Amino acid sequence: MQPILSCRDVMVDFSGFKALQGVNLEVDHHEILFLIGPNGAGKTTLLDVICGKTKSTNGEVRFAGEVTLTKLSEQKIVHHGVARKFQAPSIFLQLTPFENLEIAMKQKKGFLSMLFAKMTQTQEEKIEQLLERIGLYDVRHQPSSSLSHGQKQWLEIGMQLIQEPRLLLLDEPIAGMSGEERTKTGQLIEEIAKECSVLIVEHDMDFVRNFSTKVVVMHEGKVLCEGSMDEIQENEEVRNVYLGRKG
Amino acid sequence: MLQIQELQAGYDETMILRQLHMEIPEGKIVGLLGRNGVGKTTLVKVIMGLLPIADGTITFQNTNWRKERPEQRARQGIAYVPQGREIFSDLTIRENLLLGMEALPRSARSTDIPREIFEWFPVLEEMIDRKGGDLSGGQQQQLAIARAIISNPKLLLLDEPMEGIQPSIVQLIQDVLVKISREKGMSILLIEHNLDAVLSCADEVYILDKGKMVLNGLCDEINEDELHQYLAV
Amino acid sequence: MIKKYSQSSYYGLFIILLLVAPFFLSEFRVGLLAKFLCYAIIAVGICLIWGYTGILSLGHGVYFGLGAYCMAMYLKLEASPSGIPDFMEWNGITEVPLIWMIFENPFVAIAAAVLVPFLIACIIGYFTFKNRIKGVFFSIISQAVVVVAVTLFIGMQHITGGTSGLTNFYTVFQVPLSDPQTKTILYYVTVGFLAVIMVLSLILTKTRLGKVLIAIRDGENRLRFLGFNPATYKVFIYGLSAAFAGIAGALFVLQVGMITPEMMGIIPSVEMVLWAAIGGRYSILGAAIGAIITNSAKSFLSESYPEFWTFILGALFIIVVLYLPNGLAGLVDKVKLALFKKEKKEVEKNAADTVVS
Amino acid sequence: MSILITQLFNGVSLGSILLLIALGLAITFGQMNIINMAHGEFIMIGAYTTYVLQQAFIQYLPQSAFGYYFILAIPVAFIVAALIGLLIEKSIVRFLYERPLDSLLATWGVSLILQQAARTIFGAPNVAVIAPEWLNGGLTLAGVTLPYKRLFIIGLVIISLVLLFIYLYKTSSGRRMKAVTLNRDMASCLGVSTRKVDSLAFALGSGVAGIAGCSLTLLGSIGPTLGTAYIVDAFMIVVLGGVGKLKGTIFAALLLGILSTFVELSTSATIAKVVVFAFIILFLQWKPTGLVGAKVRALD
Amino acid sequence: SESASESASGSSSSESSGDTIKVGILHSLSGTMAISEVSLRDAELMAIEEINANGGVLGKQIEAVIEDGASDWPTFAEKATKLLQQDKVATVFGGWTSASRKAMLPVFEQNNGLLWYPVQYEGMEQSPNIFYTGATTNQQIVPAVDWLLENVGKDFFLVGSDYVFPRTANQIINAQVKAKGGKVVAEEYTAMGHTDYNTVINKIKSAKPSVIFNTLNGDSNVAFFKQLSDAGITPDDIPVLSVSVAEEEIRGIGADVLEGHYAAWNYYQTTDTAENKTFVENYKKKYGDDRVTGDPIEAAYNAVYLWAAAVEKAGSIEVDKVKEAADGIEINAPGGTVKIDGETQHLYKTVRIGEVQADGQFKEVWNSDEPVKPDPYLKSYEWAGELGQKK
Ligand SMILES: Nc1ncnc2c1ncn2[C@@H]1O[C@H](COP(=O)(O)OP(=O)(O)OP(=O)(O)O)[C@@H](O)[C@H]1O
Ligand SMILES: Nc1ncnc2c1ncn2[C@@H]1O[C@H](COP(=O)(O)OP(=O)(O)OP(=O)(O)O)[C@@H](O)[C@H]1O
Ligand SMILES: NC(N)=O
Ligand SMILES: [Mg+2]
Ligand SMILES: [Mg+2]
Repeated sequence: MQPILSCRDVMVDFSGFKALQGVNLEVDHHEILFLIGPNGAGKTTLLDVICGKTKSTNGEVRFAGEVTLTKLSEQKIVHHGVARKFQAPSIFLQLTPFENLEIAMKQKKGFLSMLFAKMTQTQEEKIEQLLERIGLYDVRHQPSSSLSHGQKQWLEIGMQLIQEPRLLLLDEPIAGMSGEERTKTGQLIEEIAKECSVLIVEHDMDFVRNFSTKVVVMHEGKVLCEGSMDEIQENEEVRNVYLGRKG
Repeated sequence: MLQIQELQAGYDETMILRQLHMEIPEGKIVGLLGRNGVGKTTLVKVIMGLLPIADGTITFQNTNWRKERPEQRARQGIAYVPQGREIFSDLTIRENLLLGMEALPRSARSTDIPREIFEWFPVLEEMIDRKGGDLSGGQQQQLAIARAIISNPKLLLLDEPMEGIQPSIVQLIQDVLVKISREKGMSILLIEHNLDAVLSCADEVYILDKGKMVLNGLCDEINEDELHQYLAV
Repeated sequence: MIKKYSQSSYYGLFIILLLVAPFFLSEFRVGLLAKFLCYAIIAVGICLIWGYTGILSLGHGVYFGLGAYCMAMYLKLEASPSGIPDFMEWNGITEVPLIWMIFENPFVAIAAAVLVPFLIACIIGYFTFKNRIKGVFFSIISQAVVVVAVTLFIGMQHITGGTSGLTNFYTVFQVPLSDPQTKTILYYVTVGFLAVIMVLSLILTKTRLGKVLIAIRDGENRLRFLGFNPATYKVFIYGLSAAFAGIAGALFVLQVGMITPEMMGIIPSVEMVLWAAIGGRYSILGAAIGAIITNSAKSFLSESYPEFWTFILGALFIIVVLYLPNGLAGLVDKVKLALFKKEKKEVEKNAADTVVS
Repeated sequence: MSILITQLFNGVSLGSILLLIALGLAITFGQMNIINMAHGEFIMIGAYTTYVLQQAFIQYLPQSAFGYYFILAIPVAFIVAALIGLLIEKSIVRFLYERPLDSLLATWGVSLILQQAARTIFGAPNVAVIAPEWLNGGLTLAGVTLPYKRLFIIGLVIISLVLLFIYLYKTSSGRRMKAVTLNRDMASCLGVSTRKVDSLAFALGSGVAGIAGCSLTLLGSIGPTLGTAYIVDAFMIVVLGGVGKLKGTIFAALLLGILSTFVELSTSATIAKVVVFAFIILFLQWKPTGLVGAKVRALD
Repeated sequence: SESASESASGSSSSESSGDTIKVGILHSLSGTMAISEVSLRDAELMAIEEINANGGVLGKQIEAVIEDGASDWPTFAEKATKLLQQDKVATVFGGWTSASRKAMLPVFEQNNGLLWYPVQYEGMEQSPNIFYTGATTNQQIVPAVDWLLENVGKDFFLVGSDYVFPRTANQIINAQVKAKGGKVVAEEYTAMGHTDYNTVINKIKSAKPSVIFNTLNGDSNVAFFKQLSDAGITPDDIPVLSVSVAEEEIRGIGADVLEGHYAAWNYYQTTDTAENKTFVENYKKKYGDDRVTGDPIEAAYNAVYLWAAAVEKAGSIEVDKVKEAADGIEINAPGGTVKIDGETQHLYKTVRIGEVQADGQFKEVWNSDEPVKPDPYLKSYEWAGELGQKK
């Protein structure tokens, strides 16, 4: 079977600075792929290219074997089933968590459909279930601006889940979360992976170790190596540029 | 160095912190732990002067802080690494760092950036004339830390400083913190979620829950089970 | 539920007040009020784009003007016994230009008063929003549009009447405009339009679309990554508010009997935003009331203190902005909150468990 | 041929005038994000200051000293406008830094008040400023006359620009100003006195507007509504150049000046105006953040 | 006495008490036109005060209700309605720009009110509810063109603000110049408030006209003349004749750049009549030594006296009776004798061409000897054929 996502020779050039220098990467169906690497390696940039925020100067990103994402607009990419969580929480602060999920929900996102959209019983239940799952049920009708950093992170993950994506891109999803919540997030991600593929960027090695099947290491805009966490840990170069002595 | 008594504070109508006591001794690293949303960030914002004190007292080096503006507090010797980095995205790294020295008296400000900063964070030197906003997340975080310690504060407030930083540099930062606290007698308030990281470099920890300090003790002595109990969801 | 009830009761009270107003006001004042109601219609549109969607247009005068000119062309033709409007004769024009001829039909004129602003706004909106022009850049572009429109209308004097605009109408549908009865009918027509537009807008904001609009205001880029194309939404809402302004313009011409390019200029355009701000940019009712109050204040002050009224009006703007950041509606909310809180305390005392959802 | 050369000079001259009126706004709006609708009124204040100084010279000083009043008027106009700017910053604008759109509304009120104040103090009719003798006439080169007044203004613009550049990009005070605009809370946490920086910046922007007003007395009328004629152009230039980009402001002003004069030469002032503004609209479609646009990585 | 005028504002005193007669004064006190119009209000108030001091009209004191037209034409219409309907004033003195007059016209016609409009204008109008006390074209522009053709040159460059008065005026000039063997070499319009005349001046330089006929209004005149002089064009090279630059405007432009240029009016501050001496004296005494009078100011002042005379003659303030009585009324105005022509509701006025002196005053270089009959539609001019057809 085709991989759900394959990147071929992706390059990005920010007016002279080559942030990506030919990245090759594949994500399989129902895989949780961890992307790690030093600060500035280009991980976020790669996610940006996949979801259409940044245009690649070269190379190709194919989704599910058939679509070339590099040619589509952001919202088209979403329609194909690619969801993205950003590094800094970006939710709609003026809306409540409930409303955030309501508009993020998988549905027709055209103008008229939104005008005539009615909240159905199932939709409402789905949203409320998810609110429970991400622990925001009690605050679901408060403005999101009053959520703490961690709660915002959760909400944003929730907004991705409710889109029922085929590929989920998570940029440091557990940043700012405390121990227990990290575990919960990890479990959540494992659950999600039953229905879709997940590409996660993360710096927390314990977390990576606990939930990864495969890890890809990036360095200076290229893929340095890939393998299981154990294999990676043994790699001298990865230790040098990334993990440090403890890793 | 810093004493907080009976502190009440919060946003507009809602009080987040109630009856909060805390003490940060001179030259020590104090870890502050607590689950999401308990008010850790709120606390440092109050200390920094970004949020008003509703009730209670904050005493810094025997002066009582009430309405002092953040810049006045900064000039008395505290520095702040906020959650979310808050670097000046449109200014270069050099400019960001130079701004870190604003808290110093005019005569002590230099136009050169101390070498040690670059020794600790070499990436900043490489990118010295790039815009802060162009940096990657972790690079920005390093910049935020560097910008805070460049002014040699008496008290350093760190709100989840390791977020998004690669493991090797996390270790490095921990070492740096321990070093500057020992060598320069800097007091440090470290907010972290990673218990191990806190325990490995702090002298003392506090645990915040529902706006109150529920546990406090020296790292060597504290009961880990109790710790976990408070941090559980 | 309680909240919903009280909201519709505010709207109801407002409309009822407008309906009975003519029984308490002199003919002149009713005429003024009718004019202000036209402004209120614009303010509702501004509230939708600015308050809800976060688009600050400093150029709505253009749409107001277009609507007004469409209507005025019909009225002018009806008022020109020779078939050629008087100002064209002064300019030595002997034949009615084609663009005027279509407006001989009142229904075409009325339809055009809505559609022309709507379409032009959609075209301008389509390009600017598609190109992701936002915030103050959009505001400035909207001002540039004003300058272009006003300059063209002034410059094409032979077609538009130039600086003096179009004036001196006598009849609408062969009924004399100066008749007190016509005036009363026009007043109620305006109230009707305002009521319908307010209710429609209110409903719009309650739909899921309304939430998308708020999301656009909050962070439209984020919305793209949820699969939305914010440009479509912005174009529509911008066009809608332009259509409102066009309707207001058409009604304005009927009430006031004139339109000039100056009325679509920068100053009126900024004032339109001020009305919404003073009333409360996040509240449809607030914006409408803001338009009425601001203009009443302007009229009253300039009548009472012709030498100093600009001082007072200027100070008023400053005070409102400084102390009522959400306008009058914000003030009402604050008062309500204070009252509500008192109630809540009592409730707590009685240990009653009313969950207001 | 000489017509074209004259016209090129006219374009540059118009550009420099546009630049001068936009320069203050490039600070209050471009740097501080205050949508300062009263910018034109600070220009007016500069113009009236020049008038008052001229009257003072006529009344109190010997005829021979008259020629120098204009030299003195430049710094005085700067100071007077800056002080009034300071007053307004301290009393009104200070509360609006977090609400840029509201600043539009409040400063609109300020502009109404300042206009009416001018009318009350100086009377509604225009007043006249007589240019000093040494500014009359022009430099004739190869059949083309370059009026001294225009040359003087071009010189003045260049000097103002250089000083402003040094201030913004080479001094710590300029750096503080940018920091405060970008992130007020964080700047203050670093020890930057935001209030001082704000006051200083607003006063500076107002002062520069005062200089513009002073030089405009050489070319046009001085009345209470003097400022309204320039406010829109000033905003257009700052935005076309790219908000916060001083270099962009310079390009934009020159571009508009030259474009406008050349279009007007072959058509009429009306068409020139339409063309220039249509150009702005179209240009921004192509480059939505202006000539020297900022590219930021942040999501919003 | 401070009298009526000070207490006169607002609807607060809207009840018409038995011993005063209310009149409206409606000029722009704010906005761009305030520059010119405030002085008209002053002149009208002065006339009212004088009449009141002499016992008022019909034995009653005149009470002025002042409103601000705010340089905005719909506001003029609104305030006119207010004055007529709410305050029930006997008459209104007001307006400056033709646009404001055109805005008020339907209001006065529909309410059967009475407006006295005091500024020279483009003609082609004759409302039964308006009295025009300024010049129409044949009392200003037409004789000025004749004079220029005879004394200055035949190549005309027309510069005007872009609105109805200059456009219509220039149509007339075109027809007249052509009929009389001259040539209009170019015609330039700029928007009201335009400030950069470099390019226009460049065009003038290359067109090399013998005279510039200037119908610019308001602020633009300042910019135009200052920049013209900077460009090195002196009155000796190409003189400018203006029809909207009076003493007040000269004060704002600076006499240094205007000296030697011409204007056409019906009155100057220097006009040598006994009435004018008192008028100027009183005006300066009341409003300050540095103030100047001028044609529109005089016309506004006259308007009040003409209305008062008509009311006395009619024995009533009723509009229809006043209109009827007004025909043929003649007063000795500061600018010489003026007489109301009942048919057109315009005045017979003496035409004067003046040259600007170093002190900002005019020296009269030509006058029409006797008051000229108003002919707003130029029916009596053959070359005006098509223009004058209407009505
Ligand atoms: N818009 C831009 N202009 C210039 N350089 C940029 C831009 N965006 C990113 N970069 C640079 O590209 C490199 C890759 O950045 P990226 O954010 O992808 O790193 P990352 O792997 O996500 O790092 P982190 O782990 O710190 O989040 C960095 O060195 C960054 O400075
Ligand atoms: N601007 C605000 N307005 C109102 N309430 C707020 C605001 N910011 C935060 N809160 C509330 O204050 C509480 C404490 O927030 P705070 O950010 O201090 O938590 P925290 O302990 O730092 O959490 P985290 O670990 O997630 O960063 C949260 O419940 C949050 O909902
Ligand atoms: N009638 C005039 N001058 O507009
Ligand atoms: Mg990253
Ligand atoms: Mg926090």
